[in-house]
Amino acid sequence: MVKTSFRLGEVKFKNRVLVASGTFGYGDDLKDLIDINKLGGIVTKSLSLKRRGGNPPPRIVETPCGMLNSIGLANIGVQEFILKKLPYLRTFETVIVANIAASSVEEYCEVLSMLESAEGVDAYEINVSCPNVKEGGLSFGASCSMTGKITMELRRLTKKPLIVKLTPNVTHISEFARVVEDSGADAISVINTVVGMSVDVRTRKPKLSTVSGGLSGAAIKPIALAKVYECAQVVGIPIIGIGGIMTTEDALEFLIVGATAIQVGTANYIDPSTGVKIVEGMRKFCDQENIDDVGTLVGTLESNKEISVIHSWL
Amino acid sequence: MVKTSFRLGEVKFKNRVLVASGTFGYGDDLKDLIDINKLGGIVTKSLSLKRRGGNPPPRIVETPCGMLNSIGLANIGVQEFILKKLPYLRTFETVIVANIAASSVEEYCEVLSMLESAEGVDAYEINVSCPNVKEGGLSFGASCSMTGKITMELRRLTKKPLIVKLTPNVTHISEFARVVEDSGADAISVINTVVGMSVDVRTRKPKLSTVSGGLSGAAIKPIALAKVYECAQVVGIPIIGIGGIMTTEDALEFLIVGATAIQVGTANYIDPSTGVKIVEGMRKFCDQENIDDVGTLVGTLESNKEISVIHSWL
Amino acid sequence: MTTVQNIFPVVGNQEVGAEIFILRFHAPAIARSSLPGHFVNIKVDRSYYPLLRRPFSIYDVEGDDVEVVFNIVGRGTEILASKRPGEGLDVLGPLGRPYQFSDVQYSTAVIVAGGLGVAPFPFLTRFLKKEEKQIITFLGAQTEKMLVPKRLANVHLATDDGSAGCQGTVVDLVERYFETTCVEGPKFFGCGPNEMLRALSQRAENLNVPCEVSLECVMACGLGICQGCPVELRGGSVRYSLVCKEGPVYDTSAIVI
Amino acid sequence: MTTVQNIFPVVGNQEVGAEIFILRFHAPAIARSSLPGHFVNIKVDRSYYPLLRRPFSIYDVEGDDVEVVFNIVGRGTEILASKRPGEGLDVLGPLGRPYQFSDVQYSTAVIVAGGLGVAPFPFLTRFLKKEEKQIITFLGAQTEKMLVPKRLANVHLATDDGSAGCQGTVVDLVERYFETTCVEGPKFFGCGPNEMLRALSQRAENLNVPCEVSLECVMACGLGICQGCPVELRGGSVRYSLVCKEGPVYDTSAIVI
Ligand SMILES: Cc1cc2nc3c(=O)[nH]c(=O)nc-3n(C[C@H](O)[C@H](O)[C@H](O)COP(=O)(O)OP(=O)(O)OC[C@H]3O[C@@H](n4cnc5c(N)ncnc54)[C@H](O)[C@@H]3O)c2cc1C
Ligand SMILES: Cc1cc2nc3c(=O)[nH]c(=O)nc-3n(C[C@H](O)[C@H](O)[C@H](O)COP(=O)(O)OP(=O)(O)OC[C@H]3O[C@@H](n4cnc5c(N)ncnc54)[C@H](O)[C@@H]3O)c2cc1C
Ligand SMILES: Cc1cc2nc3c(=O)[nH]c(=O)nc-3n(C[C@H](O)[C@H](O)[C@H](O)COP(=O)(O)O)c2cc1C
Ligand SMILES: Cc1cc2nc3c(=O)[nH]c(=O)nc-3n(C[C@H](O)[C@H](O)[C@H](O)COP(=O)(O)O)c2cc1C
Ligand code: FES
Ligand code: FES
Repeated sequence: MVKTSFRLGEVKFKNRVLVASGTFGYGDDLKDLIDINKLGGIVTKSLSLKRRGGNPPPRIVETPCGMLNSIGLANIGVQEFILKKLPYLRTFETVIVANIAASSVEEYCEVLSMLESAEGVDAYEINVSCPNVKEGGLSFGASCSMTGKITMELRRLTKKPLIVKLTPNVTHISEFARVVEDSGADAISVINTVVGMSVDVRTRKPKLSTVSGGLSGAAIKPIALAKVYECAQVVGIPIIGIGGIMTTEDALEFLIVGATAIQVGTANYIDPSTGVKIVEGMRKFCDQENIDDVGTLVGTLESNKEISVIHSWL
Repeated sequence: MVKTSFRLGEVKFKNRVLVASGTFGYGDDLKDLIDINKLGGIVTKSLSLKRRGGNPPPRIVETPCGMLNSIGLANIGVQEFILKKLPYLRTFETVIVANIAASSVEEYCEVLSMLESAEGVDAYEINVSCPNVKEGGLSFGASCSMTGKITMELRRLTKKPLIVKLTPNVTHISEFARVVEDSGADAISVINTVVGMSVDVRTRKPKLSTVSGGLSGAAIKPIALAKVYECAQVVGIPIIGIGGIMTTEDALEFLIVGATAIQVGTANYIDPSTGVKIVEGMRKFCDQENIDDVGTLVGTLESNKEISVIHSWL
Repeated sequence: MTTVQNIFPVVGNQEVGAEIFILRFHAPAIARSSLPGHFVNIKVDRSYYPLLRRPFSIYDVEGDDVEVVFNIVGRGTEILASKRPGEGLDVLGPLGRPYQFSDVQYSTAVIVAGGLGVAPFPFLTRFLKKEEKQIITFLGAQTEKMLVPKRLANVHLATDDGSAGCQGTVVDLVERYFETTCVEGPKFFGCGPNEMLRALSQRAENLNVPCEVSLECVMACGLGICQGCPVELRGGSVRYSLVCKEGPVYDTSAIVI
Repeated sequence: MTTVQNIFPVVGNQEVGAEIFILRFHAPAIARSSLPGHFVNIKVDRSYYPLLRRPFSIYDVEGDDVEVVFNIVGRGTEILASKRPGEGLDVLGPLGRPYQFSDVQYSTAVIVAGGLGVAPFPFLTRFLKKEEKQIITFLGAQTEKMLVPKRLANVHLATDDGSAGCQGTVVDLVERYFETTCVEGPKFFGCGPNEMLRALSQRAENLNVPCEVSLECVMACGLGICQGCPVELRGGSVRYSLVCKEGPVYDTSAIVI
């Protein structure tokens, strides 16, 4: 029997495969299509203090091996989540990670506090790729100090695992990883979507109502892997790898470069059972390779350190 | 007749389609396959002071809709370029842009000076995605001040068009664009490759000898477009759009978001005549749409400014 | 309705017009729970390019076979057009909310289809016949070769170029018909480009006739999880409904097309 | 040699072994200027996935038709396997430096092929016959079904599992042959996995026999412009040669495999 589980603080995940925020709804829509209990965890759609209707259409456009989205964090709001979704979600035998979005530090705190008083949330993932209203809408996630501040404030409010989800749209993501670790986070999720855009040349309009949006899917996997690897060189806390994971092999790449676990995102849209298949695929791989604990794969990249300078000549 | 030409200072480009550095060699290898005289310009492989052998293999790996490279700027060196390649290259009726790479500010200056004294180079493109030896190998291109400094120093040495090629691997590329403009550059090229990596899960080795490399090709087009658009909001100097351009439509997207011209990169590997086809395709498009100057497309994106905040909620 | 995802065998793929195909696959699980207006979401091949599934209305169900009709507009449909009997097809469905065809408030179903918007109507026609409704069908397209006037009832044609039926838009044709003919207890069932649906919705309002339409929009998941497919709801503040889940069929009085 | 790029019609695609195909296309311009050891670079379809061309040795040329042999190892070759006569194939070629088969220094061509490394040899065999060289061919593979022992001369087989010919590696077979047989003025012509070529190169050195091999490596352009395909040259300081341009055929005394 291959060991698949891992722990984050007090919380035990039955395996290293979670589903990413925004790509699995609140779990209820997919219950008939897949066996949710087989997943290591579910990360909810980002929850904001108030219900958000989201951006005007079009919100989605396909790109080569990827897609752009500009959903505008449409979500039912934390209150309705607690009342309508959480009780059902809790019935699954999997870890429930509530993902939180907000436009001020106070709001992050408020949402987390509300979830703390409700029962059933096992851990938190903080989406810092949100506009900081006080700074004219600049993304929290693009500022090391703001990202650290949010982490520190939220840390005070909960003993549950606190995961901070980093944006790839920064020069040195490892600086953010370090600050987040120093501020008390239990783990980091790497990465959120990459900024991108697309244009309709006939109408000369952007294909997303908001002009730019977030790129996800297979196209970004190489970028995500490099970001996870960069973070793994500097932090000791676990990293959850995200970005373009479509297959077991993709997932294994993330473990090898240093991710303790992974999240399946866009792939859920194409095949909602991707996560479950990867759980099974990892087990098979370990069987074949005589590995008795998936965890022993983590961070085992064999590289010739002499020539492996990240910012070297390309 | 559709007007296709544009000017950069004294230099007239017959059309807005160039071929990107590192994807067309020094022109001589492709002379029998395509009619080079139909291109707006050729950007040479990056030239360094001394000949560079490049990185150990493997240097290339394919990724979904893209590829990673870690060539290590293998090139014949500026002297040999001047002696062996330039005389022949000059015989083409197209603009010759020499791309320069170096590991110190002085070296950049030295290479440019050597090219200044030779005859036949029409313009310079500066590759700042190079490790700064004095700063422990951190990329020049990731530092606004270093990028500005290089630009300023080189500006003093030449009256020919000076184009600085920006890296996308930074938080706010527009800050770099502005600094480069303020430092006297005549144009910017946007973008160089995006950092990425790939792993062989059986051997647990990176698929590139240098661990990480540069992602290019169709996969990065959405990222490149967003970067060009971001720069176009802040600078007045022309922008040369690069990244994942495979078709005429791709090229037009770049013009619409604000690029004055474009460069075809990775697509040359698949079809060396991509550039020539795009020249023709742009002409056709303009004919169809009753446009008499390709230039009137530049920066014509129609967007609802109200909802088009770049760093907004995704 | 039980939604399933599986690889189903293609049993036919026939070109029925200018780059228009009817693709038939054997999918008992989908056939059993489909209703008119439902759609299926097809992964055209295992490649990541195109990455996403492609939504298609259920054109018809015969026994355990399900059919979709499509025209080649891009890479996805180009690949679909190359499918041969025996190949496997990755289909997720049925999805969405069907037409409300069985209510007793109306007696004549007025079907209005633009181009490939004809897709849901052969299947709907079957059910309308069972319900013993009157049926009048208006079908429009740019030109004759883009019409697929099969398995419909009481069909009136319109083409932009006049190559078949009346020259003009299908909505104009409907309007003229209503001016000259008395239709008993009508209800519109529309499908086609947004522009056409907008016009139809307008006419329905003027004529005070109930009107359901099936909307098209870009979709990432088709399952209600990505929030990528909003349509604006009528009413004071801006509110959205998800086309893949609460649609694709809407009463036009509820939405802003 | 004139390199061309064009869409050429497929004229045949035959499965000749376990997922092994011989693909034949009509390409007079390529047929005319190809030599043994040259390769062609094929864009398997118009998709961006896979993005790059795929290099294949020229297996044979008959009249105006060119053939390649390949086995299915990934998406590119999977798509190639589905090509049918009449379809167009985007081919760039011929490319590279061919085998030096016509020099007078040797009289017996000893061909050593591992697996699909047999690819360049039917074409080479044709030319060797014209040159009136002696030919001995050693062909190895994991198992019988992966051998393509066609259009070769004087063939000796080896398989890892012993299902055909001698059990063992092809290089071992060559070694044993040379121990027992006197080969007159031999020269090795090798192609196969790097490991095998390394072993062959070693044996050639020991036996003091000249040896040319065709290397495989990942390529982005095949034209000498991306610098993506280096092989290290022997000698003091580290220097590289581009396999696509100065290779794929090298004298083993010149390179570090
Ligand atoms: C609920 C629903 C039911 C549909 N039923 C049918 C049907 O029965 N028959 C049929 O032929 N088509 C139907 N469509 C549209 C069909 O999904 C698209 O034509 C298809 O996805 C195009 O895929 P492609 O890869 O060939 O084209 P792409 O390369 O993706 O796109 C080609 C062109 O079509 C446009 N396009 C792409 N997707 C859509 C879309 N979803 N809606 C409108 N325009 C789009 C693109 O903007 C582009 O201009 C339906 C769409 C929806 C949402
Ligand atoms: C000069 C040259 C001549 C060749 N001639 C032939 C030939 O005649 N017949 C033949 O079957 N193959 C030949 N090859 C190898 C062939 O190009 C690859 O097998 C093919 O590119 C695989 O494409 P794919 O998309 O099916 O596999 P991919 O999905 O790209 O790869 C599948 C597996 O094959 C490996 N691989 C991919 N490309 C290469 C490569 N270039 N060399 C070695 N391993 C690779 C990958 O690492 C991966 O493990 C040749 C290669 C070169 C460089
Ligand atoms: C349509 C869509 C909606 C998303 N919504 C959220 C969200 O609400 N909160 C969040 O933290 N990430 C969100 N993400 C980001 C994903 O969780 C994930 O980080 C990203 O898509 C990269 O992974 P992938 O390539 O596997 O999709 C969303 C992604 C997509 C495509
Ligand atoms: C193999 C390879 C080599 C490259 N070499 C250089 C180089 O020497 N100098 C440079 O400035 N850019 C170099 N580039 C970057 C390209 O010029 C271009 O900016 C980048 O690839 C993005 O464009 P594309 O997606 O169209 O390829 C190289 C790119 C590739 C793929
Ligand atoms: S398409 Fe994903 S929610 Fe509708
Ligand atoms: S493959 Fe590009 S230089 Fe050899």
